[in-house]
Amino acid sequence: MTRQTKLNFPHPPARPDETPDFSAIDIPEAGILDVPPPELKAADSHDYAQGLIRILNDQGDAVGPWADYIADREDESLLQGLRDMLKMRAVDKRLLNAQRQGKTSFYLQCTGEEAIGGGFQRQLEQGDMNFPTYRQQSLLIAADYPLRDLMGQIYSNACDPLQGRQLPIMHSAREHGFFSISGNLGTQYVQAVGWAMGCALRGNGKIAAGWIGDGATASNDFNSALLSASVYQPPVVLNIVNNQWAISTYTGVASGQSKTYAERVLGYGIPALRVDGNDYLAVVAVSRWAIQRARNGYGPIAIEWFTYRAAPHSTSDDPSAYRPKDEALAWPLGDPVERLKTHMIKRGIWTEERHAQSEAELLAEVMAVQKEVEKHGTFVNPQPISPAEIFRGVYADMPEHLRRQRQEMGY
Amino acid sequence: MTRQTKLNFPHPPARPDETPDFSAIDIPEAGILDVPPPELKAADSHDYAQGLIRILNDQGDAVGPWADYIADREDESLLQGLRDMLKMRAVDKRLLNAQRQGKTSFYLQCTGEEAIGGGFQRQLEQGDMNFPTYRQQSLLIAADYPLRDLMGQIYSNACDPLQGRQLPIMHSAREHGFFSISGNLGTQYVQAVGWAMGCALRGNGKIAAGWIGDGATASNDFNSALLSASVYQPPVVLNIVNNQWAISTYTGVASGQSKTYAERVLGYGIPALRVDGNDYLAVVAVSRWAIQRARNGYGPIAIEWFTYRAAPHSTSDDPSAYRPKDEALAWPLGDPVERLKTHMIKRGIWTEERHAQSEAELLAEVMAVQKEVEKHGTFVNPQPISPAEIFRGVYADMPEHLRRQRQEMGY
Amino acid sequence: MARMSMIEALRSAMDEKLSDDASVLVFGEDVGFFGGVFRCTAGLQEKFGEERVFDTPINESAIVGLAVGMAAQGMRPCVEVQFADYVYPAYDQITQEAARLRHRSNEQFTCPIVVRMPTGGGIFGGQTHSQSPEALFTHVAGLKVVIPSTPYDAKGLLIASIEDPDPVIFLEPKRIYNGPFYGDHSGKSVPWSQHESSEVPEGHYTVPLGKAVVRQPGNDITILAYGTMVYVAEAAAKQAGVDAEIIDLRTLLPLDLETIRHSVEKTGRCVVVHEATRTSGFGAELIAEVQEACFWHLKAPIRRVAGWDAPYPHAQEWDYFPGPERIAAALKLAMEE
Amino acid sequence: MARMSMIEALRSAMDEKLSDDASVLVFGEDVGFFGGVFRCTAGLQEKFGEERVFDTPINESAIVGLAVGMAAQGMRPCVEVQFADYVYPAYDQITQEAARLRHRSNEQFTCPIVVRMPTGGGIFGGQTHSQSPEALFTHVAGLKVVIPSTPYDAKGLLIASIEDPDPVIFLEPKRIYNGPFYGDHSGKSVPWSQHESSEVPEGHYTVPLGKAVVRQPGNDITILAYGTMVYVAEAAAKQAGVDAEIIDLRTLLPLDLETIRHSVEKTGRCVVVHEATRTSGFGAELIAEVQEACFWHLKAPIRRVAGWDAPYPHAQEWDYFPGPERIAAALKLAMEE
Ligand SMILES: Cc1ncc(C[n+]2csc(CCOP(=O)(O)OP(=O)(O)O)c2C)c(N)n1
Ligand SMILES: Cc1ncc(C[n+]2csc(CCOP(=O)(O)OP(=O)(O)O)c2C)c(N)n1
Ligand SMILES: [Mg+2]
Ligand SMILES: [Mg+2]
Repeated sequence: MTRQTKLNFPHPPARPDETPDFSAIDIPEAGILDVPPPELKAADSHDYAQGLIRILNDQGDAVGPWADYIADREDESLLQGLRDMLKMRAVDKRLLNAQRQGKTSFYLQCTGEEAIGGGFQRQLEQGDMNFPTYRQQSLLIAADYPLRDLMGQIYSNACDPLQGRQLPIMHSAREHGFFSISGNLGTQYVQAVGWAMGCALRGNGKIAAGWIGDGATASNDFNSALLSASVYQPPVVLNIVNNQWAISTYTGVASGQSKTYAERVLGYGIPALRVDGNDYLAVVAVSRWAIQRARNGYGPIAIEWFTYRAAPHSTSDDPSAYRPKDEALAWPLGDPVERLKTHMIKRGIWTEERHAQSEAELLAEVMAVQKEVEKHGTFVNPQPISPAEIFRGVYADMPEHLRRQRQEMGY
Repeated sequence: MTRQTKLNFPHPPARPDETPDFSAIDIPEAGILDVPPPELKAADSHDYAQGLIRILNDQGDAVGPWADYIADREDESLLQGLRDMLKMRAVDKRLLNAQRQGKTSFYLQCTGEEAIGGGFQRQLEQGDMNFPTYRQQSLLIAADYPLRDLMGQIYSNACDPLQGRQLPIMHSAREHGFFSISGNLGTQYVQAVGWAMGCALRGNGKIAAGWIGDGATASNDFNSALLSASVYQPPVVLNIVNNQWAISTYTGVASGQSKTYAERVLGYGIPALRVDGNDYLAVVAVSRWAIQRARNGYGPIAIEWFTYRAAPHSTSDDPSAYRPKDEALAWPLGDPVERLKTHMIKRGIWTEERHAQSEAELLAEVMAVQKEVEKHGTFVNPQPISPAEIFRGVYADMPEHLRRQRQEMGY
Repeated sequence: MARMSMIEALRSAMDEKLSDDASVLVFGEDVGFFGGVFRCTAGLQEKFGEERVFDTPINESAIVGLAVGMAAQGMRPCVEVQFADYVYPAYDQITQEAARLRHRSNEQFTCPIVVRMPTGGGIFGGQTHSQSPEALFTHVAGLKVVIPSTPYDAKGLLIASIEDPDPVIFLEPKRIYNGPFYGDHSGKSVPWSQHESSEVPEGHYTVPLGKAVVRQPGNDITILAYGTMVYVAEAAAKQAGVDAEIIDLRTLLPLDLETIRHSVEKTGRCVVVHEATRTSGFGAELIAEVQEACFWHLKAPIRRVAGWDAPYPHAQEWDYFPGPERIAAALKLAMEE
Repeated sequence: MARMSMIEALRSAMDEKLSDDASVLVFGEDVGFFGGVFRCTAGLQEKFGEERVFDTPINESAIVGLAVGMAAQGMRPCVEVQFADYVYPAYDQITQEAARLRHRSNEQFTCPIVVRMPTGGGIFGGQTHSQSPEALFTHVAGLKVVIPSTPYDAKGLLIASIEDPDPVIFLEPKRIYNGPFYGDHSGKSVPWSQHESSEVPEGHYTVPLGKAVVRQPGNDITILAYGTMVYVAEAAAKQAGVDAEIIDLRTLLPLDLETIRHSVEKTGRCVVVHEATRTSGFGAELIAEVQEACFWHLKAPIRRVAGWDAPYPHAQEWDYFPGPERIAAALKLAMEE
């Protein structure tokens, strides 16, 4: 009695012209998972890796042990968090707009994922280092990275801290705990582990945080990173942002038969938790726990942030070709801004009016900086950076052959 | 209350001049694990992945459900298996000797691991394909690969099927289900998955078997292979030979905090079993089960063969520099030949006399072929292969520039 | 004959081979349902099913590694790496496995795979969407390296590559996917439909690997170019006002030295152009061969115009790109010597 | 001064830097407890502890990736890849990350790492223990590529490399780890102790990167060589009976073009030798530069003697190796023209 061998090809729940369908996604109730001790081992992590840590329930209440874990100084942190997210949205909106106007070559939004970088960054200390992908600009916003620098890079003008060398969005901000983004997916993940090993060797009390998308977990650097972290046990938090898509490719092509990405990590003997990434409180709570755990010498820890990429992959992408147009609205974990807002109103520390006012203020702030930065040139109205910049920084000291080339160029 | 972050460096249980110590290795009793149904899922594999499937107990009896699983036509298969292993030992012994005499540049034994390739190969069908490493010559022996070919390659003489192009031991034997060995660790593992996908696409009922050492599981191709197998579900058996060492490096440096390599695999959603690799019956039983499962379309399956590299890494290696000299003798799972012999004698199908006689016969057979093959040249007494061979087979048709180079060489 | 862009021509080649050879497979990141970020495989999954055309995880090493295993069994995978800049994770599988399998197994196993990848700059892609890594493959015995410059060649060369018994690195100059590019980035872009070489037969044909073509005959100087640079060279020659013979190499490995020699023996002068960084670029190999083959005919040193030895910048893209001015200057220099 | 083999000299360099700079780390496969398969790091873990010198999993990409992360933070990792043939999995991390970090971050982050690896053939290692991949690194802006040919240089260059602010690919010609090799494989091997260049100072010194050295002055022809081939070239010149000037490049990137130009302008003839496969090897770059810089002085085409364009075979090793006979033939040819 032999069955036929047939290859398997993973499919998303719905394609364009179909109704969005997230019925296969199991959303556990908020508040049911406890806060594990920092000694948590991989073998004891299955509940956290297969479950979903959530604090905000459908009514907008903060419930369960993780809510208690961050009960101290929460109001302040929530006000800050909402502000970070609103600012992030304003920035994304304005820069998308700039690209549409031809003022920059490229932009990429993080819509729907603002809680993750925002909530995580606010738990870090000065000197800790993120190793981000191109969709973690929310880390920069929450690190109070000057908007002038952020936007300068988008316009590749004189305000660009990287002097036009990198693609817009590929920021680098050492002083703000943000490692230089690489276009090559995955590479930063093992570098984060190396940085963390450096922290341990120096005993400086700092940690590193790696960031990777669900699609890029398939890259081999993901394996390099997890294996190295498992062997040497440095203070690193390994974040996986599972936003269901990798350009046009459904997350099932990256996960294969693994139930969750957190489960994949457990195979390396590294404990892992899966968290509702659209729940700002859950982000704050788990980030705080994980960062503290790493800093206190309990070794590496991984977090799968479960979320949805509401925006197109980038300004070069049109998702209506591969997924239902309104899929984002059907996402069962909602929108992080709306959810936090609802909670804060319920909690009595926020109102619709303050929200509208805050949105307007932030938009104005962003637009003011944008206007100022655009004065230094955009794609429509370029004020070129010196071509000689190309040769600076290839090496610490410019070798003879680069000097000759610069000369040939006329500089 | 902060702990200090300190890096972890894995250590073997004993170093030279220390007493071998395998007390940390938990050896479950033989016969306690059942035979799972072919539908076995990763989530239900933990007992198999953390346990150790064993059939032969310390008294040399075959016990438990896995013993029943192979109860049919067992005598014949055991006689064959013992013969394979003895032949393998004779070959290793003679070729090691040849290297010591300077007749070849290099050799590498599989001592202690003979049961694994031998028992596995005997369960394959013609047309199935192994993707081996350099320590799976036991697959070739059990595939009845002509000794003349095998040894010809060791001497890189006219009998060498690869015409001297490859290092001795890097065999290639398509007709015997043995893929061309690469010196680059790990690469074959994902190729095995690709081959298996080809089998499924053609619907030819064949399977592929990947082989990798414990050390090489750290390679990124291991990740490529497991991920691809998890996604596409082709008929592939993914073997991991955990022989405790990777040259001088203790297996803990490759496993990190993973409890077993089989557990690592489970993270990919691929079921996995761990097996006593020095127990010929367990090898036969689990191989038969896994190969059948793959062939019948239940998808990829992984097996961690738990064993010990009794020999030096290769003739270039001196293990006394990094492990106790007598560690192999202390290995708690014994020697595969001795264990099978004991069992067969107990079973009444073998005697000490027949064993000695068989050993002598096989050694004579091997020596006879060796003598014959050595007539065609050895390193001591070279009969060079034509240098023009270098240019043949770089491409199907020799391009102009290679023609010019061959000419320049004088051919 | 139909008018096709290079993208359509490439798609047509794959369509053709998927139709006439059941062992041909097409896969890579986003190439299945969506049809590739540059749309080269659009519609193919729908037409041939997902067993023939499918999406892969983001793991270039796995894409090529799987292809090697399939090819060894007799399939003919034509895989896509989304940008040439992302081929490096697959470098081991390509150079140590695919390139060597035939030789090391004494032809027991072979590796007829094609690895397609968009190459080169000019689209404001910054350092990780603009690279030209051809020289990293021309150094590897066992590989063939192909780069078309017209829709007609793109289809014919891709069919020939898929049918080739050995592994082929197939570089697609993305700047000319949709139309020829003469190096004037501020000028209006011309679609392929307005260019003669967009006349592409519907059915099966091949352009042989290993054969260069003289794109523009001339007497004063030979320009060796490939991909996008063929057009830029044309513009440069015009700008410099020299009667240049422009050779489009089409296949870099194996190189058609005969066509090159023939030309340089006639002109006595030679300029080599490519977008890749200068040092140890493929231009070096061309110069080494030409000076050896044509030494006694050379009237001036062979000049290289190439990308600067720096990462391809985003903002200063056109200062980096070896445009018509730089090539024209080299032509003039070579003519004066 | 002590007499050291190249292995001892390399070890002494690492010992020196581990002693005087707490940010220096040494790691790689088998380099820790065991001291490396070629023993280059023997005793270092015992002396400096496993936080400074340690074993890694078999994952070259991870070795370099970790080093990049550490270096960005201010450490100075000097890592070993067991054989140059196994560097390819790390190719992405080396060329896209280490090489570019300074530039792409506008010097916010830098990457002072050294990647050591035994290179070249001559030890019957077959195709996966014999490769010479230098040209795959010289094409990459941001890297430096170094290859010593004597114990003295090995130590001085390695110290300079570890102290260099940028990533250095440090190739160790394994055939001359224990003694110079003049290309006669059947002859008796001479240990370094009998060679003058094995006099190596105990303490700190550097040999500057980017500077070639004239190993043997001569007037008739210039030979450009590095690593093992410096000695083979010496033997070949003797065999051919030509008064050759032999330049040991020592650093391939950045190249010391001045020293080369000076010599070729004098001799008017040039032969380039390397073990790596010929096509797109580093010899091509040398020829391209020399013909451009010295065109009017050249009396004959520049010749290349290199590995054949095929995988390095096991049995036919000495037919593959560009030995004294082949170099001598090229020298004679170049002299006759
Ligand atoms: C090595 C490599 N391969 C391919 C790409 C092209 N690429 C850019 S983004 C992307 C999708 C990544 O998806 P995911 O990791 O899920 O991140 P997300 O965009 O969802 O945040 C791909 C394939 C790349 N940048 N690098
Ligand atoms: C990519 C790569 N890196 C390093 C090596 C060098 N090397 C050869 S064998 C070996 C150890 C492998 O150990 P393991 O996988 O456990 O296999 P075993 O020798 O124990 O059978 C190493 C590091 C290699 N061949 N390929
Ligand atoms: Mg994603
Ligand atoms: Mg092992």
